[in-house]
Amino acid sequence: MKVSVLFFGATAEEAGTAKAEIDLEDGIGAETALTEILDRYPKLTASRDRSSLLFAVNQEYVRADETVNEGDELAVFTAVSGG
Amino acid sequence: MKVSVLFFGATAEEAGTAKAEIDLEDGIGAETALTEILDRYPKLTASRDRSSLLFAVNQEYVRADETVNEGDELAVFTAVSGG
Amino acid sequence: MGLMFFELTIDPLDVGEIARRVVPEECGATVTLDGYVRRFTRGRETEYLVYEAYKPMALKEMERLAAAAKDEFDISNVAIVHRLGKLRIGETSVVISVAAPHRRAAFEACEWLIKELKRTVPIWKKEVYADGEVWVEGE
Amino acid sequence: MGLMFFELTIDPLDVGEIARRVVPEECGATVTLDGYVRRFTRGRETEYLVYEAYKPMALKEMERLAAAAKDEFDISNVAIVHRLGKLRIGETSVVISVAAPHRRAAFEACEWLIKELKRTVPIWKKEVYADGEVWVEGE
Repeated sequence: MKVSVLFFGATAEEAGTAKAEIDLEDGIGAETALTEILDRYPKLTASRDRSSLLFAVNQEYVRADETVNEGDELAVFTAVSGG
Repeated sequence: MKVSVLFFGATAEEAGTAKAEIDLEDGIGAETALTEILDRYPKLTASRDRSSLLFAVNQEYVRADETVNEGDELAVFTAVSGG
Repeated sequence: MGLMFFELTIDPLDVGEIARRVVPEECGATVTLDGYVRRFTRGRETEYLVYEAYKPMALKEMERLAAAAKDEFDISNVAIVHRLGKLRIGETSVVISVAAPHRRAAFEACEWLIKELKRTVPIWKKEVYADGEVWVEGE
Repeated sequence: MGLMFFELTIDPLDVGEIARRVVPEECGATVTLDGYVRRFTRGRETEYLVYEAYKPMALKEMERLAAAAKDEFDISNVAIVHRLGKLRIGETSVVISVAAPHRRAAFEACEWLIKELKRTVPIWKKEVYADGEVWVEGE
């Protein structure tokens, strides 16, 4: 299935793009989807722990038990620094 | 000695004036000065306790041991309600 | 010492303009308290308010409070502005703006300043109703 | 529910205009937090900042935070506005205005909202120095 993946700020620079379309296995779990994304964009974890990245599905912080579906909007970004 | 006495808001309405010049005994204590003023303007304590009035000498809240001197600016007013 | 300013004015207050006046380059946050005229007080509908001050003493008290806040909290700049005269419903009567390197101190100092202003600064308000008026006495 | 509004904009923020937008007739106080660009961070001089947001998610998060604040504190209206794009030193990056019947709740809710905004709303800043730039990662 196709999903879109968005990157912002530091992760966009590291991924070399702000948006990508990728293919994932149907009904994959969110954690597994993140692993697949990080495998494709190794610079995202080159200088930081995976645990310091935040992951959203359809504009909400992801829940551990969530699955990813066709057409979903995924996003991977660092801890926020607005304000 | 002559001193001036200022009234504001409710006390000005009750005293019938915003400012008066009065004669007091030289070197009188502040508490005694207040008593003299309240004697001259009995409406100020007609509907409230004396203890609810505030008293300033030369634009500062009065201290118990303070004395009043020629030319001082006294003021008598109710608990403040700005803000 | 930082910037401190205190004003009593019969002109309308511009809360943003006041807040911006206290911004120092090294600071990160300003907290602003904006108080305004309520329509209802104790169930009674107010038509307008009139504020009166013992002006020189009020300005001295504001300065004393700001100095005390600077001693107590890690803040940089303080503005205290109170409007006088006739105020309609919804108009701003008081603005207190506190700038600090860290926002916690700005929140604490701003809240302390409005509490103390209401307790010690010689300003009084008269509430005017359709059928009468009353000078409000503080607590 | 009261009035709540959330904005992301590249235009300069007018803190007073934002604070006035949340004033309801029955309310007595608005507390406004105004955050702005510091010249120095960790001893290094910043030339300017660039803010970027995951806009639809940031607006949803702001709305979620404001709803949570309304549940937790006795407040009436909330405005959260964050600026994006390039900001010079001293320019306002964020304004949070909370109106409440009693000022205590407005102070508490405003402080809670800025703390949570910095923790959960997907906005990032890039600090640009004379000799480089860095995307800041939150804590």
